Amino acid sequence: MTFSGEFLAFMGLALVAIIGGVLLLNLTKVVHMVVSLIFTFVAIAGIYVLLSAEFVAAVQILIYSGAITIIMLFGIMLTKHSDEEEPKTGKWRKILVFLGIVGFAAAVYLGIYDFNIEQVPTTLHENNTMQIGKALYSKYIIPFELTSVLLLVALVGSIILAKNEKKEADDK
Amino acid sequence: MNLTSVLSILVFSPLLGIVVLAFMPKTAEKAIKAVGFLATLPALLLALAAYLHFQFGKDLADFSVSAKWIQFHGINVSEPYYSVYYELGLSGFQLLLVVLTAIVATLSAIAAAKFVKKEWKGYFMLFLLLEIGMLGVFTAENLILFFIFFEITLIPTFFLIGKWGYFEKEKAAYSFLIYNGLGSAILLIVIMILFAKTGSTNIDYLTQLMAKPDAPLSSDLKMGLFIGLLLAFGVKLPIFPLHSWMLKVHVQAPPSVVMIHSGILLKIGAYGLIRFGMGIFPEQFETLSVLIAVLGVVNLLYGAFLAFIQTDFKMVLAYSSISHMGIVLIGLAAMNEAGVQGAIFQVISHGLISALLFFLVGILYERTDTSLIGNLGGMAKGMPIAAGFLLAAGMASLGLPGMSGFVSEFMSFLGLFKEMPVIAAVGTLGIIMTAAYLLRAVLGITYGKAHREFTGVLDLKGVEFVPVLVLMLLIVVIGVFPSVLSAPLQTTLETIMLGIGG
Amino acid sequence: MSSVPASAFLALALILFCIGLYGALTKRNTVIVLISIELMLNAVNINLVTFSKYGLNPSITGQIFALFAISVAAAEAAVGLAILISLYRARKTVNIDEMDTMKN
Amino acid sequence: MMENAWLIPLFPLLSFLILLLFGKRLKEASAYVGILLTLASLVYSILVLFERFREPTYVTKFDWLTIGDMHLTAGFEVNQLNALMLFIVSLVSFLVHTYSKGYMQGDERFPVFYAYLGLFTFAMLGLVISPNLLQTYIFWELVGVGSFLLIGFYFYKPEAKAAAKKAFIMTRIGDVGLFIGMILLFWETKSFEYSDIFAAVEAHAVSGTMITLTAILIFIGAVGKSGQFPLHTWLPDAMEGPTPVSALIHAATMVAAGVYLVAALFPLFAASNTALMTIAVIGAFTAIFAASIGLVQTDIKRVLAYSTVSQLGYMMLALGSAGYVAGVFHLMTHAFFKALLFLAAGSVIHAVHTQNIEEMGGLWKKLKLTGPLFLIGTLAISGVPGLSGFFSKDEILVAAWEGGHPILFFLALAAAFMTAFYMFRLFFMVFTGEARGEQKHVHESPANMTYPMILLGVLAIVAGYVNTPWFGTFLGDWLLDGNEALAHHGHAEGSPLIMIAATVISLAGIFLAYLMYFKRSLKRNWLSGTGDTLHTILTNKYYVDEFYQLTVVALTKGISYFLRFIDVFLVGGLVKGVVGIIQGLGAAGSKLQSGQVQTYGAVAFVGLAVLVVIFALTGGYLR
Amino acid sequence: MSLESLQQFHWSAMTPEFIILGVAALLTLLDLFMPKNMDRKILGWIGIAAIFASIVSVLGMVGGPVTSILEDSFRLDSFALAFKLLMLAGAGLVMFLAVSYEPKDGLEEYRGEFYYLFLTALLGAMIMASSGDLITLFVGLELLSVSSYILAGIRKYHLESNESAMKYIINGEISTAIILFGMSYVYGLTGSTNLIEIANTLSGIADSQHAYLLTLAFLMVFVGLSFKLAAAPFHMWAPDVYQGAPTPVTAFLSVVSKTAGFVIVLRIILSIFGSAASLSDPQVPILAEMQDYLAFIAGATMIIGNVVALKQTNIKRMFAYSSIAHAGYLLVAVTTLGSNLFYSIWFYLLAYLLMNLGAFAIIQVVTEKSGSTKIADFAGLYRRSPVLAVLMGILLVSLAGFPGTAGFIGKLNIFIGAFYGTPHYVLASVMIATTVVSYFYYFGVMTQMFFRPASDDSKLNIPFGIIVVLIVAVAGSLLFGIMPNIALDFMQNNLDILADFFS
Repeated sequence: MTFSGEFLAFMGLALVAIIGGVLLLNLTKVVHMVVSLIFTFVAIAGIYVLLSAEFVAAVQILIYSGAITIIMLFGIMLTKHSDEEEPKTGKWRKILVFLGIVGFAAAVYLGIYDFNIEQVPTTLHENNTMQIGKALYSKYIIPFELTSVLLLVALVGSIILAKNEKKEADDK
Repeated sequence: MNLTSVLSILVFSPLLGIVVLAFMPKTAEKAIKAVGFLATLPALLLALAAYLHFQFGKDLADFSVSAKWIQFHGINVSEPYYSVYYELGLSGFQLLLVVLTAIVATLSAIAAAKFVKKEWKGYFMLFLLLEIGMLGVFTAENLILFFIFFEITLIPTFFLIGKWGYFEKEKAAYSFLIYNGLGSAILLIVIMILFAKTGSTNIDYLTQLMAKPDAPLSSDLKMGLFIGLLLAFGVKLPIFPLHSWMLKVHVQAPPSVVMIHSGILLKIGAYGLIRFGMGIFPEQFETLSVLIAVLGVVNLLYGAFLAFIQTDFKMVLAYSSISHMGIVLIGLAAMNEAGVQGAIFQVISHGLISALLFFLVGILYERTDTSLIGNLGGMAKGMPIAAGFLLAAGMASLGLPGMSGFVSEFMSFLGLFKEMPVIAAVGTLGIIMTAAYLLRAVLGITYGKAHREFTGVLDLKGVEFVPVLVLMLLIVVIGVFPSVLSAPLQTTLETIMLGIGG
Repeated sequence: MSSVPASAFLALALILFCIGLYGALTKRNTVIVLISIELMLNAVNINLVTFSKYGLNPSITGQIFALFAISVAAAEAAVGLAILISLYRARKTVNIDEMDTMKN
Repeated sequence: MMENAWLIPLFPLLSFLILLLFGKRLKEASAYVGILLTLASLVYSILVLFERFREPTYVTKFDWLTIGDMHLTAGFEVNQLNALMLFIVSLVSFLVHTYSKGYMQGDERFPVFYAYLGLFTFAMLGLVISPNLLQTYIFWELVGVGSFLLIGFYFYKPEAKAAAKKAFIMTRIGDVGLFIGMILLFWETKSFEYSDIFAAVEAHAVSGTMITLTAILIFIGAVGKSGQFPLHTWLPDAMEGPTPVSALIHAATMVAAGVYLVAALFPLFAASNTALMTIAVIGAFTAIFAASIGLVQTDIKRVLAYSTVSQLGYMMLALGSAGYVAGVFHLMTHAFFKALLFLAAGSVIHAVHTQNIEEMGGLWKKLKLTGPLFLIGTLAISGVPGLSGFFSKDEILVAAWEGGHPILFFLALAAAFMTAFYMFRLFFMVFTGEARGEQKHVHESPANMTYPMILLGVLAIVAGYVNTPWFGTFLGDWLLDGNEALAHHGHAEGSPLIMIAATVISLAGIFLAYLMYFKRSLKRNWLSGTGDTLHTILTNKYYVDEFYQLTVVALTKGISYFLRFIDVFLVGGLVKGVVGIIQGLGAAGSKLQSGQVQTYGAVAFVGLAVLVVIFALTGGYLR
Repeated sequence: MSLESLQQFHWSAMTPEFIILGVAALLTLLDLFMPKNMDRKILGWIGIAAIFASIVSVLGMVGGPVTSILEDSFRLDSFALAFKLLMLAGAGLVMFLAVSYEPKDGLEEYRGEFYYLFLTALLGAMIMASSGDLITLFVGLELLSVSSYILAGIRKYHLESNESAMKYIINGEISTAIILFGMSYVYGLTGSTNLIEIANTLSGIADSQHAYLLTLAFLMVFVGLSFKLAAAPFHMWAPDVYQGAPTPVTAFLSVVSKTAGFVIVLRIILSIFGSAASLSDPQVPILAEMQDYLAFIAGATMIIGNVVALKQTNIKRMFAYSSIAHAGYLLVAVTTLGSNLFYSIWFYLLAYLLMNLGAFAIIQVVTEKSGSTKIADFAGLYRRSPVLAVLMGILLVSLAGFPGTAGFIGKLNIFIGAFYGTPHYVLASVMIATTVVSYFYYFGVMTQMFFRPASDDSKLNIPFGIIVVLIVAVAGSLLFGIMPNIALDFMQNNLDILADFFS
């Protein structure tokens, strides 16, 4: 393969993403973990751009680096501030999970390491957003509407679960 | 005249009693008992009527009924395959068992009225359900129907043992459930394989199909299925070493239930072995006949020897049941008229004898609160009549000529001596042991020094005479005029022999 | 045409998936567990988007699928957090290994 | 007449049923029911007997049980032997019925006793007119039950209980032999009918070995019933029963059934010299063996019991040495004089309320009637010339001589000597000398007890004359008439020497007893001396019972306990094991359910990983 | 594609979904605007009415042609109809339970949500039943899941409820991720999310690498979905969640969402992997190659479910394991792929629906009364309320698969499938053996009810909703046990699934 800019970009982004992930596993302060993950999310957005999915990339930035990480931070604030993650979970389980993951990864990697289907030129990057919009509002209208229901449900659910009427009662 | 509905009525007549009972107050003891008893009568009368019908030379086929019932779709084979019919019928053999069932059930109802001390309502409802199951088992003409009735007997029995039994009733109930559950599970597998392979579970159809050289089952599979049947019914019979559940049941269950259980439920195993084992898989039976004979002898001796050292009379009887079922196997293993007929005779006669014995044990226990031979003795003083009947029943059980026990024992051995004299000779040792343990037990109870002062009326009285006399009468009648049984059996035997080709 | 082979993207996705999974199964803090799961979903999205470009007869569908996945993930994250909060209210902890009042 | 001979057994059966149902109400009156009905069958059987003198054998049968194409029949046959047995049995039974009226007076279970007697008589009569083996076997067993019930009549006595059980089981051991033999013979000849069996044997349709085997098996049955060695031990114990019962069952009738069986099947036995030899040897041995035990017993009934055993041995010896007539003849005479002896003994016991002869003595004057009658019996059994026993015993000795077994012959002589000795020992100790035990108001028995004895006394004297070397062998000719199968087993003209020898021997025995127990001129232990090991062995009956206890019973118990071990630990343990495993799995499973949500996820994922890896390794490239 | 083109589709085919959706929205609004103190039960009744209406409309479509909207993103075929009926019936009964659900604490002010979340969950399930497109399937699945997560935790002041919700959502999301990971490969190898297109494309490919990846995808998707089935290896959440969730929700999870799980499994497995060529032999489809793996999973599920259930002291946990076991039985049918596959699964789910909901109705009554969920609370039920005890007895017997009940016929169907054609003796034997094991715990409850003395003899009052459920459940269990052909023939005559499943 040639050392094209695309390649360098990919390398960089992938590196960032992975480092972010690794940090997630190894940092001790919860807040740091979340922050480190933001890098990963952003990097992934970059990957999307490389894959000529600008719209998805934008959504990625908005939702993940934006919404989700933020509410997670909120969650941390709302629950226990500045929590130390002291590793106390069962050793054997960690080992087991690790072995499992290694095996799994190896097996899957066998399947994908030389994955190549002869590539046909695509026009995904040409006003990508419009294509998506068309598809969403025509072919995928039903799942789209369902998603709205799903979001509504999530909304209501989060509210009723999270909000606390008994507070006053508790304070008294 | 059209008799096709008779069997259905006969089988389901106890349902009426159940319904009536359901609407009766828990507390109306007398009325409940009365209903429970009366509800067994229709079946009894119809059964006797059927027997007369036969004795007057009419055809039993008049009774058979067949109606489309379940059709399993999705298997792309055309009618009538993969459908289960509601088919009841009577052959001579089945007729006898139905009569036996009806009689014992009625007598057991009387016994229950005597022995059951609590919650008569629940007891009789379950009891009648059980009777439906038993009658159904013996009249069912296809395997799935048979299996359904077979399982229907399981649940009431579980509760009857577990609720109305003695101290360790629940353990007994569970070991009953688990063993018979396993047995019926194996049976179900066998049935379903047959069904899936042949598309029918009609017994006669299968019998003919298997006889054909182009039967859709490999001989290995057949052998496997037959061994499955042997196991399934071996649990029920029971065959050593599958017997331990039945000991618990005999000791813990209330007498009226044990009458039914050892009188009839155990016989389902023998019935199945003869009707399906021998009927559907004759060659396999032939191949294993030596094994079966050995099993029979083992049962016979094992039961006898263990009965010889039991301290509880109930245990003696339990082991003696094992021993006597050994005779059934012996007869079957012979695979000739004499043997099979002997086995069938043994089924009937043991049904009567054990019912009688357990009824007497119930009386004994009720009067003295013990069935330990050590605590009894000299009962002939306090309850001469009961003791006399106990002795007589014991004699019948040890195969005294002139009583039903002898005829069956004699024929079974007659049969086996023709085929495998050596094994049979070993088996005859059982005849001696039987005498030994039964006399030990019976004399231990009735003879010798009396351990207790007898106060009040101990002896049989009132309604108690009914079961005792009826059963004794039947035992003697069969013993003196065996033809009352052998006549209906001839056709059945011919068909079986035809299958065996012997 | 592209200098970066599809397999590279797939491998990246696989790695991230595994990292997420490991985090989800070993981290003690529930928030981290939830967020690790989000990482797994991200990995999936990378796969989808990759295939939408380099897969057999490529199409926009992959991206659509990814979008749906993202929105669903967002919803789940919200709900998960809400549950966590109500649980925290009762249990006063976010350590997942202390949520074992029901066992055996 | 004969075509209705089946009525003869039914009379006693009738009495059995009547007494079973109404005994409680009839009380003492039930005696009359029994007596009358047995009288009826006695009369009838006499008529049948006389008719049989004139007319040929009568047989009839009907289908009893159908097995496929085999038809087992039941019916009855009146041939010489059967007719004779009918007469003997019904006679003795009738007399015992009468006798018991007095003997059992005042027993609360009086009706039951008569009921049992009826049952037994029915069975015995049924046995002797059976035309086929199966029917014989059936009644054979019923007879056993009758005897069992009567032995255990005093059910509250532990000894009675034990004796009854022993009698039943030991005879059953023999019966199994008969059972097997019968069935084997059936498959050989396809029939249970005596006639068919004999025909088959005649036609040599049955292999010699099979004949020998079946014959010996059937003989085992006879051994059991007739108390032959080694199954003899139950008979002496059976004396626990009421004395009339001993007279009826254990002297005259049932114990003779074994002899009868061998006689009835004689053509079969005759076809196998081995079988005959076996019978003869067993018989002879039993004769001497039992007699030797009888020498030292002190219980009046046991002495008689052992003499019975020994006499039965005699009969077997006779049959074994092909002395068909001799056997049957002695069977008859023995029935009379042994019954007489037992009834007399009963009357003695009735008088002195003890059975121990050491506590008796000097009863001759007190029991004016019983004494002489007992003496008659004693003389008869001792074979003193002129009495019935003399002739029949002579026949046997002749047969033994002719049969060509000199050893057996001398054994028989020795037995005869002992018999004479111990019988007179008994007589002297009971009736002579002065009273040893305290004997208050000893009185002669009532009439209904004495008359039967008198009648038997007469028979004991005269019965012998139906078959004598001097006045014609009427019985023999009659028995053999028309039985060419038996013809060459007829009685042989023995040389007078045998007769003289027999007489001398028995007189010698009597004289020795006279010296030891009447004159007392000879010490009682002159033979065994001071160290009387021999005496102990004899009094302990050669320790046969103890031997059985140590071997057979112990073995049975051992096996039983071993099997119980298996039952509890192997069979039970198996089940417990399976259940335990399942329970354990359950426990493990629920232990894994630790409430740790991540564990759950881990399990799931690891499960997936395992599947994936397995596939990769087996199905994937890596092959 | 313009608005006109959108209008040309037969949207009427979606009437049942629209009804549910509409009413769900309506309930939300009503709940919002109703005065706070007013009883919300009325909403529950409205919901029930909606479900009935939807059942009616489904029945109206029975026997109609296959309708497909937007290239199968919605697809109405007999398969969809058959299973929608089950889901609707199940949800209807659950609603009856919900209406008469009176927990000690936690649910006062959320009745409204309680009801319409059931409806949305049902909607998701129905969509899963009738969609031929991975995306729609996925969204439907998530709609069902998210609603269930919230429902499980809706008793927010009840620790067990919160905890079960937490466990449920964490496991659920992991399973979702795994499923998606698998699906993404499927998409990648076919470039389409439409099941039928996928099938067509795959039947063309015989590239070993693709086959390998597809098989991995198969395993991922299946294991992921086994979460919804509560089958091994993804079964361990079930006991905790069942125990903590409100009883009606537990009932819903054990019946409706299990049904939905099997629906999606059948859809995806059969249509995709039934046609994709396997690695070992291009002639054999992956599904056939994977049969041993499936058999293993099914066997493990049955053994774990039945064996671990023996040790339980908590009735809801016990039923969790029992539902795992039943999932195992159903997987036997899936594994053996008998030609009567749809009959056996459909009928078994029907039977399971009836007997399980009936049992949960009684559990709800008893546990509400006693305030705890120990099996011991059933002690002496026969004394306290004989009718209830007897009904429970019948349902348990049906669950144990005794003849005369629907459970038995269901098992027969599965057995025929297992032995017909290439027989699966081992699997069937495991099934029957574990069934026998199950007698132990089912009859253990019986022992409590009939043999033990009651701890408190206070009578139980049975609300109307429960009565309805019990009548339907018991009557159904017996009816379909004695006259199974009422159901089987209905399917045979009206729903020719095999014909229009793959078209």
